[in-house]
Formats: sequence, structure tokens, C-alpha cells
Amino acid sequence: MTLLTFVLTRVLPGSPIDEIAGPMATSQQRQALMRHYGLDRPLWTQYVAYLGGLARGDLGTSFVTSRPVAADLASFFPATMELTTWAMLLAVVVGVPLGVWSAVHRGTWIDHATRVLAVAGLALPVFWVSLVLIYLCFYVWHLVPPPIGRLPALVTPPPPVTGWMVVDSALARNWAVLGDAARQLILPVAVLALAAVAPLARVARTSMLDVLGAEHIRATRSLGIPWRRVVWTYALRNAMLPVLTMLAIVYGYLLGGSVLVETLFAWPGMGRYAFNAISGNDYPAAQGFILYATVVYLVIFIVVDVCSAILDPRIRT
Amino acid sequence: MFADAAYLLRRHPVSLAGVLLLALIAATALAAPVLAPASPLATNPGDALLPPSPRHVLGTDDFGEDLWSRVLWGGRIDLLIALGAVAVALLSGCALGAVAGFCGGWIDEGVMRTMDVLQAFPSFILAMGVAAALGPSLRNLIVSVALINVAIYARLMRARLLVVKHAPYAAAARAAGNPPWRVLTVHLLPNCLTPVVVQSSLQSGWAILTAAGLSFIGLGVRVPTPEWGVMVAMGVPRITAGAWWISFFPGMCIALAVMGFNLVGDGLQDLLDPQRR
Amino acid sequence: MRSFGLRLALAVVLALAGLGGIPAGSVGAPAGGSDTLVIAVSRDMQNLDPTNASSDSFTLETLTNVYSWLIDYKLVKQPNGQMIGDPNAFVGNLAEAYRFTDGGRKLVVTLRRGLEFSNGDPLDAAAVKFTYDRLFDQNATTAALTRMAKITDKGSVKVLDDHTVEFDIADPNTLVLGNMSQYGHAILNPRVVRPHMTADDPAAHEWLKSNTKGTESGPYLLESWEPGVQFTFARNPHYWGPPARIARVVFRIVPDPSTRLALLKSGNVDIARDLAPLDEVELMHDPSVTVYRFPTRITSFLGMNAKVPPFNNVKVRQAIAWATPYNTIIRNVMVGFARPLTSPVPSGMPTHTDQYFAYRTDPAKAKALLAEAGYPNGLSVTFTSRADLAESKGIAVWLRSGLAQAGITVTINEMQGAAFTAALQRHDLVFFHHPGWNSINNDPFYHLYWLMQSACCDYTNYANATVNDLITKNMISTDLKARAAASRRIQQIATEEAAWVFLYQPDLVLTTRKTIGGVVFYPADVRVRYYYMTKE
Amino acid sequence: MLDVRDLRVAFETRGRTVPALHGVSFALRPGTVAGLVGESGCGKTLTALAIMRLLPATAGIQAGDVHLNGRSLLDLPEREMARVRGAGIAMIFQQPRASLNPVFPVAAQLTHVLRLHRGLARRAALAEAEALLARVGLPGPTRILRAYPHELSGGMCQRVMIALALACRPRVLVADEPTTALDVTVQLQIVELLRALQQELGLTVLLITHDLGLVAEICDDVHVMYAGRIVESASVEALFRRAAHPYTRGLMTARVRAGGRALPTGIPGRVPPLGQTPPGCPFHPRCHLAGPECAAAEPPPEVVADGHIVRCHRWRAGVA
Amino acid sequence: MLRVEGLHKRYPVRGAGSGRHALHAVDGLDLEIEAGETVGLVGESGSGKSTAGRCILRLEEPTSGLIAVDGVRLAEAREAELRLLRRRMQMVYQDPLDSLNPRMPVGRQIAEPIWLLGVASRPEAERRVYGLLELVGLPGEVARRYPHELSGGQQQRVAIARALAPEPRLLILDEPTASLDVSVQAQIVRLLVDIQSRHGLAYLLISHDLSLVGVLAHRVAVMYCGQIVEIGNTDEVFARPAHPYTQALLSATPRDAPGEQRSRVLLRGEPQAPIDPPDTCRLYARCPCAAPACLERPAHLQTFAPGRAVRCVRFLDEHGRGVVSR
Repeated sequence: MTLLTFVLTRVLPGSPIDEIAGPMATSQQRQALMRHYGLDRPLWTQYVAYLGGLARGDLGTSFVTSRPVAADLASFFPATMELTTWAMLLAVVVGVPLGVWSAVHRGTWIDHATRVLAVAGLALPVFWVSLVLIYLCFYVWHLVPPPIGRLPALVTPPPPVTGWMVVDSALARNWAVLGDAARQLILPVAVLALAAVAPLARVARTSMLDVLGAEHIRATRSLGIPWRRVVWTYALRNAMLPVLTMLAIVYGYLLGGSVLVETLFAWPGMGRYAFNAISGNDYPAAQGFILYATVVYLVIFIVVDVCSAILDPRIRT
Repeated sequence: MFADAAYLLRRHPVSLAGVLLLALIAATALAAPVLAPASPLATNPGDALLPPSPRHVLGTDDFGEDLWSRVLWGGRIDLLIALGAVAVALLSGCALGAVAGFCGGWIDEGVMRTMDVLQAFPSFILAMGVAAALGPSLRNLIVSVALINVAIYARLMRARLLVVKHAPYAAAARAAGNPPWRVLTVHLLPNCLTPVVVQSSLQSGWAILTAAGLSFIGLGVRVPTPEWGVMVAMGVPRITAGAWWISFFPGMCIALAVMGFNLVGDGLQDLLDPQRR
Repeated sequence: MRSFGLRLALAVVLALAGLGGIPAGSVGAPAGGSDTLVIAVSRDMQNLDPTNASSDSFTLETLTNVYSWLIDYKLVKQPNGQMIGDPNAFVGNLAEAYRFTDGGRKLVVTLRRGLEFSNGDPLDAAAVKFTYDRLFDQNATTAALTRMAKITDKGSVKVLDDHTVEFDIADPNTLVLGNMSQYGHAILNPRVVRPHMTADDPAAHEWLKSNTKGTESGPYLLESWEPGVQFTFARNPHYWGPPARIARVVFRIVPDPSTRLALLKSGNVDIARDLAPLDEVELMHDPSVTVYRFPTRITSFLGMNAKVPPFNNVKVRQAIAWATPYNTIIRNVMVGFARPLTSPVPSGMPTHTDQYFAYRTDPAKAKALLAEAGYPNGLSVTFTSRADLAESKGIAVWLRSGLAQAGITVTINEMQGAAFTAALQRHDLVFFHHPGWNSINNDPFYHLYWLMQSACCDYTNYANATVNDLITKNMISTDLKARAAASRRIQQIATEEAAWVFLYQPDLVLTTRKTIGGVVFYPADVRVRYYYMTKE
Repeated sequence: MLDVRDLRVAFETRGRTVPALHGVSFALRPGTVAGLVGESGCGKTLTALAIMRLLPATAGIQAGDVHLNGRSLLDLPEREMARVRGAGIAMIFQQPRASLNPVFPVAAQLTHVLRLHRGLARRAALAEAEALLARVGLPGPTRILRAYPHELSGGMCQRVMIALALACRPRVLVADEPTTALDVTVQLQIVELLRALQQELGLTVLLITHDLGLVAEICDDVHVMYAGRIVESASVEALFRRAAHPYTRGLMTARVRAGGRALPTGIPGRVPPLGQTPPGCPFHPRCHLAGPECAAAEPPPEVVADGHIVRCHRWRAGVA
Repeated sequence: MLRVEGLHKRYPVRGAGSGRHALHAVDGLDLEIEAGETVGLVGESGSGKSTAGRCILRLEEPTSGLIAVDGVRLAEAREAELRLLRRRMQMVYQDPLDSLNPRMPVGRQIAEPIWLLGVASRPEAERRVYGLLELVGLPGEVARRYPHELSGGQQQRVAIARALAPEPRLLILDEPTASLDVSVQAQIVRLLVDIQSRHGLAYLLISHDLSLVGVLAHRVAVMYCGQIVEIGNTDEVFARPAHPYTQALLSATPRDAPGEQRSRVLLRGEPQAPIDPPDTCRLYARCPCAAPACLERPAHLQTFAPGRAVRCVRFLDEHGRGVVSR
């Protein structure tokens, strides 16, 4: 994993030194910088040094921001996590019932309409929707605050505890900031959720259809349990399993999609950080980011696995 | 086949709409040289940023290029990206998955762990990294988009293969004297393709979106290539200034094409899975 | 069994309450009070060490606003009433006075009395000496520029008394003041910086990269820096001059240009930086916004690598210069926010002349030249543009269709920022757009040296013996007449030989709300000073 | 007790209406076990599902009526029907493990039913659940209550399912191939359990099976189905002694008899697939007695003896 | 003609606790089949009978054991030997639809073993298909059909035709009628008997259905938890079953007619998977006549009468005589 990350970043065209050194630097100054950043050594020694740093929890120092990558990530990641997690929740809250509803009314116009709606949400390019919505909701209709990141410009952020603006402000009992933070979230969360609703609804629908066709649902109904109960209690829990797996996949998709959304909403998140790192040949930053993203992604999968185990006893044994 | 089509028509008007949509897009893309009133690359300094009018049905962009012509030609490139990326991912993914599932053992371990690593990255970020490393070009764009999907096909293929591998007809084929490679290619692979086909239709839509996203951040194809994603990206800064048409129409095309692919995928899923009929 | 449904319902309620339930009260509210300036910028600052800073424009703008140096440009009022910092006139800044002695071999600087750093520490000759010692020890770009003006080493900087410093100049020249009037010569506080100097990092580079606290000497201090979010200036109470009119300046990082535009139009920010030229044109019709445009001396050109075929052939370069659609590019890409560049020495720089510039867009002439060069059937070239710069993309497209008229087929190759810079610095690019070079010293030889002779920045590998000779001879000289003649001769040669395709000099455009006043322009460094700004 | 009259069910596939049940009529006598016998695809499970009104979405009841104690079930609104299910008619299924919800422990599923149908409090429901599990012969009921279906064997699952069905105290129990998926030795246990419960609780049972041996084992009456029709109804004794329909007789001879060396005879041809039922008597293409009238018209029910009804033009020729 | 000795098939399983565990799916199977003979292998699901069949045909690699066909020992199956083995032996599977490739016309599937096993050339093989179809009572046009277009009975006939294609001497019939309709089962049973009488094939009939085995098999071997617990002449075993398990199986066969009375041997509980099984009696926990003696000695398969062997300590104690079978 680390090796792949390392190689992937080193094959990026160009060199960070030129950006650091500035145009007027002499070749001697460049050499000095290369030495300073350890870029003059053979690649494998660089890799060993990188691994050594990793072992000490040191992700290196960003060439561009000139801060420790770990510190950068610590400040950028919560922003993305907050954004994507709320989007995920919204998508679940909308998408899963939509899928279930669609499955229950399978083949009717309700089914068709929800499918078209869900598919349309998925089909619209995220950056395009973002911009149209910013234009309409902020600029024309004044429904949402300006897209300038997590808080309005002059608001002092609450003391960071979790890095989640909403949570931190709640912890600090700063309700005004909580409101500000929540309002800033509305549009980007809605945009991201729009794209996530479709796959969730689709999976919820198919798995619900599968479950509703299962023998045990028929058996449950044969015991005189009312239809609604059957759907929302007996069937839903079974149907949630594939949805959970999809949740992890969609989370990954949202983490990726955040690059685009963060740019447009001036969201100080890791998507933008990653883009800057990759296009700026900022090796330590890019490596650190990829590593961190992977860890987060793995954690999400672990959480999903745990949730699956809670939902499905068969996985536990 | 006809019965299937008739069935689709009656039971799945939505999927049918998807088929028609794709057919329309494919037809206009193919007929672009005939339909387009101008070359997609014909710049005209005097005609820049004209709104839709009878002369320029969809208006013009910054360079005075006729958007209608560009949208038509763009269909070719985007379909090429979608199909190319899916084809590359499908072929390599299926091959890897088939070999892993069939051989098992350390080969399986090796291939699937590699796929795990690929999938451990959020897909767009991986595509971004690969596209940045390769540099922007149509071919590299296809490769980057394909790479992030290889693992999906490999997994799908392997999972399906593990099922059919233990089907009695696989045993029967071996008992009939089929050497292993023949069991795999003649007996097992044809029976693994259904989920792959469904997946590729869905993935084609994703491919267009991913490609457009990469183009938006400057890692996709180069200007002035008439690719929908690039066109949207070019028009995005103009939306707030009122020139909505530049990115609106290519954006709609992306949405329609992706919708088409997704609806067809949905329909295929229903059609190919008799249980769900 | 019921609990799951219950939990789900709870989640729905919570989510709805969290997202929809809060009224959007402060929407559209104006940016802070009249004491605070809110600015939407496109990206973050980088490395803030003045003597070895990143060349990123926001980094340098910050350095310019939070540090002071000995000598600066003189503020003058233009006929139209606009205040500018004259690039050719200098006044003392931290210096109360300065004078050249010994026929230009010495520069004696007298400091103002009672100067203080932002933490209240005294700013005296010792601090100046400390600053220059560190500068030469570090031996980075600033040191090179200082040596270029013939102040060669630590020994050249002498403390005469607490308030007087003397600089030795090895060869009298005209570059000294220009080279010293910038952020690299920011005077640092030894009491703050010295503790961060270590054996590994004798220049305290690591600390200065992201810190200014206590060592600021300019009108503002860097109050906070949230990476990727915003950075804030606050008025420096210890500044020697009248305090800044606006107490706080908030720089909000908003990467997308259309978002910045929307923020400015809606009044959520006072100033929006780096807008698309087209948007700026549109803003000129917005009664609530002022669009300032200042002509710069930034040189934007198309580079053609003179060592690589076919561009080693003068006729090919000339053909391309005749085929380039100059007006289209200025009108459609820059939307008029640029002036034609008619010489390697930009207009506004002493000795500039356009009398040798004959190029127009004339495909027939270009074709003829191509035929003479041995390409009667046209030519295929690859043009490299920067993927992350909108105008670079636009130029590529117009160039492609323009050159096509002359039978030159252009393949466009886009490169991301870092890759482009790297290739540029290696002089690997064959045919490319240089987005703009600004010579901070308003001196033709300083300018020509870097772009046509220096090892680092002669990106096109242009090498004409006469030109090189003239630059070398006149660079360090005080003979203004000879210099003027030589400069004109170089302009003639380079223009006629089509050393580059001379594109344009972009304007500096600053878009502010109408409420903002006191905008002062510094053509030399093109950096915005917030010190003078006011807000109603 | 349970009275099914002229039940007609059709599938809606690919836009075509394919009839599956062509007028099924039979009645259950209270406190008896009736067998519904036939090969796969003859419509016996469909009949059961139609009675329960649990047909798959693609199938619909075209005509006919189902009466439980004189009350028509087909006209009931879904809410009412839900109340009839379980309390009126309960059902057990062929795949015991698949018919239990995999993600809930046995206790949750049982107590839910008990609380819903019998209005028991949580604690009482738990005690009753334990008693029920003991009643269906599950060792260690407390342990079973905590278990999930996948932790139980097939036989245990079927016992749990029976307990679930009994929890509602139904009058009628529909058992759809309750032993088919089980191991031979376990089948016997379940059959014994069903027999014991039936006698003890005085249940009326509709046993759906393809296994004439099982019919012989526990049924009082038999209804033989072929191609969506009941072709013969009789008491078990009468049927095994003197089957009147050539199909029933074919089924008898097709059985592989334990201990016997005689080869089974079987019936030529195959069961007609859904929607391809031949005109006239659906069995005539496979029937060795078939004559021209058989292809022409569907035979009406004829009384062979008291309580013995057959639908065959030529049953007399066969019996003679 | 087929001799199986000491056939073992173990699967590693991850059990609770530490250490390795093995599922002894087939645990020391000895079996001989003469030409033209039908041997029934009876047991419940999980008894290892199907695994045994698959191991004999080398569709699965046995853990250990010897298989000899016509005196040729196939300890190490090489590709050439496997071909030889499969020319002599073929298999018919339980579910005909699953055992046929859904994407290949059945004619090609029948032809495959002929040319792949080197019996005849490919064109010749394709000609022979029609003869084989006729042999199993199907019209020649079926050759062009796909499996799902055929009825269950027709599919099983195709499967039999395919098994017969390389002209084997032994057919392994794995529950050949279990998934068929009652009326069709009889047709297949008759077809199998017919083919055996005409071609002198030997059958290894794997089934859970004692009635079917009773009709078809000359000898019957009863398997429980991977082991043969009783073997002998079918009529004798059916008339006087020696092992309690055999008795239970026999008493579980359905009644022929209502009112027929029969002694019932009811086993408790359900079969357990033989994971790390003891070498004592594996039926002990379920056996109605279990006694302390059953746990004292390992249970071996012992001959107690000519052609009859049983693995029951109690029975052997009561019937005194007998020698260790191997």
C-alpha cells in the first residue's frame, strides 16, 4: 500500500523543487533544496526514510504549505468527513425509504417515477449541479448563505475538539455558530447527497425486492402480521445488508466527489488538498493524503462490517 | 429476443426510454459529420458567446464555436470514452477475475489483494492521481477511468466464477475430458457474463461522469476537443455571468447519456434475472 | 425488533431538524463593519520566509503588507488623480534618509528614530545588520539579487551607529534601489528570529516559513492563518507611520472564480481577486462595484525554443509572429484588459520602443516566410499551455485556429502547473505560452538579462551574440545614454528576429465594492497595499 | 370448515394472462387431514397461497371463492385478512430455514406473533414461547429462543415454524411439503409430530405433498391435482383401494415401492408446462384410456362413490 | 472392475477454539463393483456418499486411498490416466438442469466426451450424438436445443446420453431421479434398467431413497457420517437390517397404503457433520439402542455373514462371530 502510494506520487510529472525555488534560483540553489528535502538520494532510500517516518507517525512536511502533512490532514480531513457524513446521512434518509417504497410499489408509476428521479440525480455532473444551485439558491434567490466554506467570514470557529464544526459548536454551546455552520452545510450536503441517493435507492429497491420475494416474508405474512409491519420491521432489516455495503462504496464515491464540491464551495477539505498536492507535485502531502484516505476508507469498511454483523447474525458466527 | 424486447416495451417503459435515449445519442454521434452545420473546431472571434438563436441553435462558446456542432461531435468522444473505458476495464478485469477465481491459491490471493489495494482508494481520487501521472490526453483519460473499474469487474467475475465453478456442469465438463483451460473458456466464462454485462452498462454512465469530473479539474482531455465534460468545464465560469448555455447543453447531454446507460442497466438487470420479472 | 424502525425515524427527525429547521437568517448580509475588509482570494499563501519565499502572489502580497524595508517606491499622484508607487522614484521607508557617496560606491542609510517591531522590540541598525548577515548566509534568491546590484557579501554591510548603516557597492550601478525595494529586504527582529536558528537550519527558514509573529515591521501583522480557510491581517500598533485605516483584513480562500464573483456581487466580500476577465467586463456595468484597471509591465509572450527545430530557423519564428491573431487574443481572451506587447522591453519601462514592431496578423506573409524557411506545405507544431490557467487555454485555442490560416497545424498539449513549471525551468518547452513575467526592477537590462541571458530564465534559449554582449556591457553601468542606445539596439534585434511572439501586457484588475477607496497601485511589484485602503 | 370453490388463478407474464388454476374446488372436514397431491407445477402450492391470499405479485385470483367457517376470505380487506392469517389459517412451508427470518432470534419472531395475536405481555409471551417450543419437541427451549435460524438444523427450524404457526392457535393449518427438504430420518420425526399435534389440538390440516406415501401415512381425505385442476377426490382408503382417475393410478404405479423388486411403470410424457395445457381433459395426451371425447371437452366431476369424485370421461373403463 | 480401498476425503475446517479441524467427509471407504452389477450407496445428506462418488471419478482429489479400474491402479491421477479413468467411468448428476451447460446446445455437450476423451474424432462424435439420443429415447432434433428448452425428464435423458457417450463400463448415478417428478422418475428408472440390461454396464447408485436402491441395486452399502455402516445383498439387508441406522432408514420409507402397520425405529435429533469424529460408533447419540458398550470399543466394519458386514459393536456382540473385514 505504502509502496504503491510512493510510486504513484513519484511518477507524477515535474518536480516540486521548481515551485519551491522560484524562477530565479540557480542550479546550485536547486541542488541545495533537493538535498534539504532529501530528493537527491536514490528512490529506495527515500522510500525507506519515508517508511521510517511513518513508523514514528511522521508523514513528512508538505513542500507547498511547508507544514507537517499530519497537521495539514488533521485540519483538512474533518471538514471533508463532516461534509460527506452529513451528505451520506441525508442520502440514506431519502434514498433508502425511496428504494423501499419503490420496491413495495413495484411496477407501478410510483416505482418508475422514483427510479427516474434517482437515476436523474446520479446522472447530473456534480460540479454542474453545484454551480447551478449556487447561482440559483445563493445568488438569485438568497436561500442559502454564500459558499465560502464552513463558516461565514467573520465568525470565530469554536475550539476544535472533533474538527466537526457542528459538533464543536454544540459542545461549546455556541448556538449561533452552530446555526452558521449548519447553514453553510445545506447546499454542499444537498449536492453530494443528490448523487448518493440514486445508488442507495437502487440497492434498497433491489434488495427489498429480493427480500420481499423471500420465503420467510411469505411465512411472516402467513402468520397474520400486518403488511406494513412486515415491510418496515421484518423485511427492512434483511434488506439493509446490501445497502450497508453500498453505503461504504458510496462513501468512497463521496470522498472522491468532494474534490469537485469543495472547490466550488470553498470547503477547506481534503479533496482540494489532494488536488493541490497532486497537481503541485507535493509528494509528502499526496502520499500522506492517500494513506490517510485509505485508512479512513478502511475504517468505514470496518464500521460497515460491524454494522452488518449487528444486523445479520449469520456474519457474526 | 423479440419476445424480450416486446416484454421490455410493455413492462419497462422507463428502460425502453433509456434504450431510445442511447440509440438517439449514438445515432446523432455517428451522424455528426452530416448533422453538424460547422466544424466543432471552427473558431470565430466575432461570434463568441452568442446565446441560442436560429443561426446557432445552442449558441456559441468563448471561441465562437457552434455549440450544436460541438455537442454532436462530443457524443462521439464521450461514447468512445465510456465504451473504451468500460471495454478496457471489462477485458482486463474479467481476465484477472477469471484467472484468480479459476486458479485459486496464491494467484487468487495475489490478484485479489492487488484489487483490494486498488479499491482501497476512493475511486475518483485514484483516477485523479493516475490521470495526473499520465498527463492529459484522450487515451490516458480512458486508461485512468478504466483503471478504477478494473477491480469491480475482477471481483464480479471471480465471485460469479466461484459459483459456477462448483456447478455440476463444471464437474460434468471435467468428467467429459475437458482440460482446465477449456472448462474455463468454453463452459464457465459464457455463464459468468450476465452480471458483467449489467455492470458495464451501469459503469458506462459512471465513466462519462468521472471523465467529465476529471476534465473539470483540468486532468481530462485537452481543449478544444469537443468533449462534453471539457465543454461544461469551459462554460462553468460563464454561468454566473449569464452565459448559461455553454455548459447547460453539454451538461444535459452528459446527464441524458448517463441516464440512458443507467436505465438500460436497470432494464438489463431485470431482463437477465428471470426471478425479478 | 421495533427498535430499528424507531432508530431510523429518529435519524430522519434529527436530520431534518439539523438541516432544514434552522432559519437562514444572515443570508446576504454584508461583509463585516467598516473596520474590516473581507477579500475573496483564489488560493492560500505558501512559504513566508522573506528571503526565500514562494513566488506565489498571495504569499508575496502578505510579505509586502506585514514587513517593511529600508527604501521603497515614492508615492505620486497621476494626472487622473490615481495614486501610484512610482517604480523609478524611491524614498526612505524605514530609512529616514539615504544617500549615495563615493561616486556611487557607498550607500548610507539613516534609520528613523524609535522604530519598533510589532512586539515592541526596537528596530535599529543591529537588526538591519542581522537581517543582511542572515540574507547572505542563507544565499538564496534574495542574496543573488543583492549581489547582482554589486552588494556582494556580509562585509559590505556596516553598522556606523545605532541609526546608520553603510552598504558597499563594488561597481556603481543603477540597479541598487530597485533591487532593494522589496520583500526580500524585510528587516527581521533578531530577538525573535535568532532563537529559531539551529545547526540544521542556521537561517531559521523552517520557522519563518509559516511565522511572522513578533518580527513584523509593516503596517499589518499576520493575526491568524487557518490553512486552506483564511488568513487575517490586523493593524500593527507599532508601525512607524500613521496606523492603517482598516483594522482587519480577512482573506477568505474561495478557489472557484465564479463563486468569488457571486460573493462580490452579493456584497458578501469587499474585494474579489483573480476574476475571469469576462466577469470583470460584466462588473463594469454593476453600479455597486468598482473595477480598477492598471496597466502593468508584465510581459506575456509565446516562447519558441531557439535551439530546437523548426524554431531555430528565424523565418519560422517570424512566420509564427506574422500568423498569431494578436487582436483576437487581446479582445477575446483578455477581453481588452491588456495592451499589445510590442517589444521585449514592455511599455512603461525606460527605453521601451515599439518602432521595430511590424507584426500584424497576416497569414499570407506568414505562408511566404514559411516557404522561404523551407516549409512550403505548412508545418506541424505542438503548443504547450497551462491546464490551470484559463487565459493559457484560450490562447491555445485561438492560436490553433489562427496558425491554421497560415498552414501551421497546432497540437495543443496541456500541462498541470507543477509539470509546466518544471519543464519550463529545464528549458524543455519548445513552443509555449509564458503567462507573464514581471521584472520588479524597472530597468531594461535587469529585465533583458533574466529573460534573454540568464541560465535560469532564458526559457527560449535565445542566444544572439550582439544581444548578449550589449547586456553584459551595460548591465552594471551608470551611463544612461549608452544604456538607452544599447537597449534600443537589443529591442530591434530581438523584435526583428522574433525572439518571442510578443503577445500582451495584461492589466492589473482589482474589483471592489463601491464602498472601498484608497486603492494605490504599485506598477513595480503589482502587489496590493491595504495600508491606504478605506471603507465607508 | 374451509371451503374452496371454483378457484381460478392466473399469472400475468410478459403481458399475457396464463391461467394456472382452472377452477379448484374442495372442502376440508373439521378435524381431519386432507392431502393435496400432485406433481410439481400442478398448482398445489398456488392453491395454498391463493387461500392465504399470499400469491406472488404476478399472479392473481380470477374467480372463485374461499370460505372459512362460512366467511368469504377473498372479499376481505387486507387488514381483515391479516387477522385471518395465523389465527384462522396458519401455514408451514417447504424450506424450513428459508421460512424463518434470518436476522431475528427465534424469541423475537415467536413473541411478536404471540403479542400480536394473543395480546400477551412481553414476559407472558416469552414464557408461552418457551412452552410452545417444548411442545414441538425442541430440546432446551431457552437456548433455542436465543438462537438465530442459521444456528438451528433444518428439522429444528421446521419445528420452530410449526411452533410459530401454532402460536396463533389456528383452526386450519396448511402444510406445504413440510418434510420434503429434510433428511429421511428427520422427515419421520416431523410427520409424527404433525400427526400428534393434529390429533391433540383437533386441527384441520391441508397437507400439500407430492408423496403418496406421506398421504397414506397421515391423511383422511385426498385431492389429486393435475394441471391446475382437482382430478380426483376421495378418502385415503378409497383412493388407495380403488383410484378412479388414470392419472392417480399412474401415480400409484410410478412409485418406487420399498422392498419390492417390481419396476415402477410411470406415466409417459410430461406434465404440461404452465400455459400449454391441452384442450379437453388436460391429461388425455398421456392417458392410455384417452378417446376422442377426452380431447373435445373437459370432463365434469362424477361421483364414483360417496365422497369419491373423479373428473374423467372414461374412469369406468379404467376401474373395470 | 472397480475397486476402492481406504478412500479418505478430508476438508480443513475452521472450528471454534484453536488447532486444526478436519471434516472427514469420506472416512475409509472400501468398495468393489463387478461388471454389470449395481451397487447402491445409501445415506442422508452429509453422509459423504456424493463426495465418495466425486472422488472415485476424480472430480475431487481424495486425501488418500486407492482406486483401481479393471486392475489399473490410479493412485496418482495424471492427465492421461484421468482420461482413461473417465472413459471407463462416467457420472449422472442429481439435478439435470444444473449438470448441463446452459449456454451450449445439448448435442455438443453429448459429443464432447467422445472426442475429448479420444474415443472418436470430432466429426464422428457429432454423428454419434443422434444414436445416443435415440438410445435414451429422445428425437434427434433435441441435439440443437439448449437445456432450458427441455423438460426435466428430457434433460436427465440428455445427461445419461452424455454419460454413455464415451462408452463407459461404469456409471456413477448420483441421485439420478431425486429432482424429477414422480411420473418421470419411473421413466428414468426404467431407462436405466433397460440400458444396463442391454450394455452390461455397472452402476454405482448414490441415493437417499432406499426404495429406489431396493429396486435397482444388487448390493447396498449404507453410509453414515462418512463411513459405511452396513453392506450386503440388497434383499438380505432390506429383509434383516443389521445396523440400527439401516433399520431407521427402512422404517422411514413411506407406507405403500394407508393402514399398513410397521415397526418404527425413530432416531433422535439430526446427523452431525463428522468433524474430528471419534473412532467409536458415530450414531451413538441418536441411536435408540445405544448401550455403554458402544463407547468402549472402536466400531469397525465386520463381516458377520457371507457378503454381509456391519459396523455396530452391539450387533456384532450379540451375533458373536465375525472377522475383521480387512
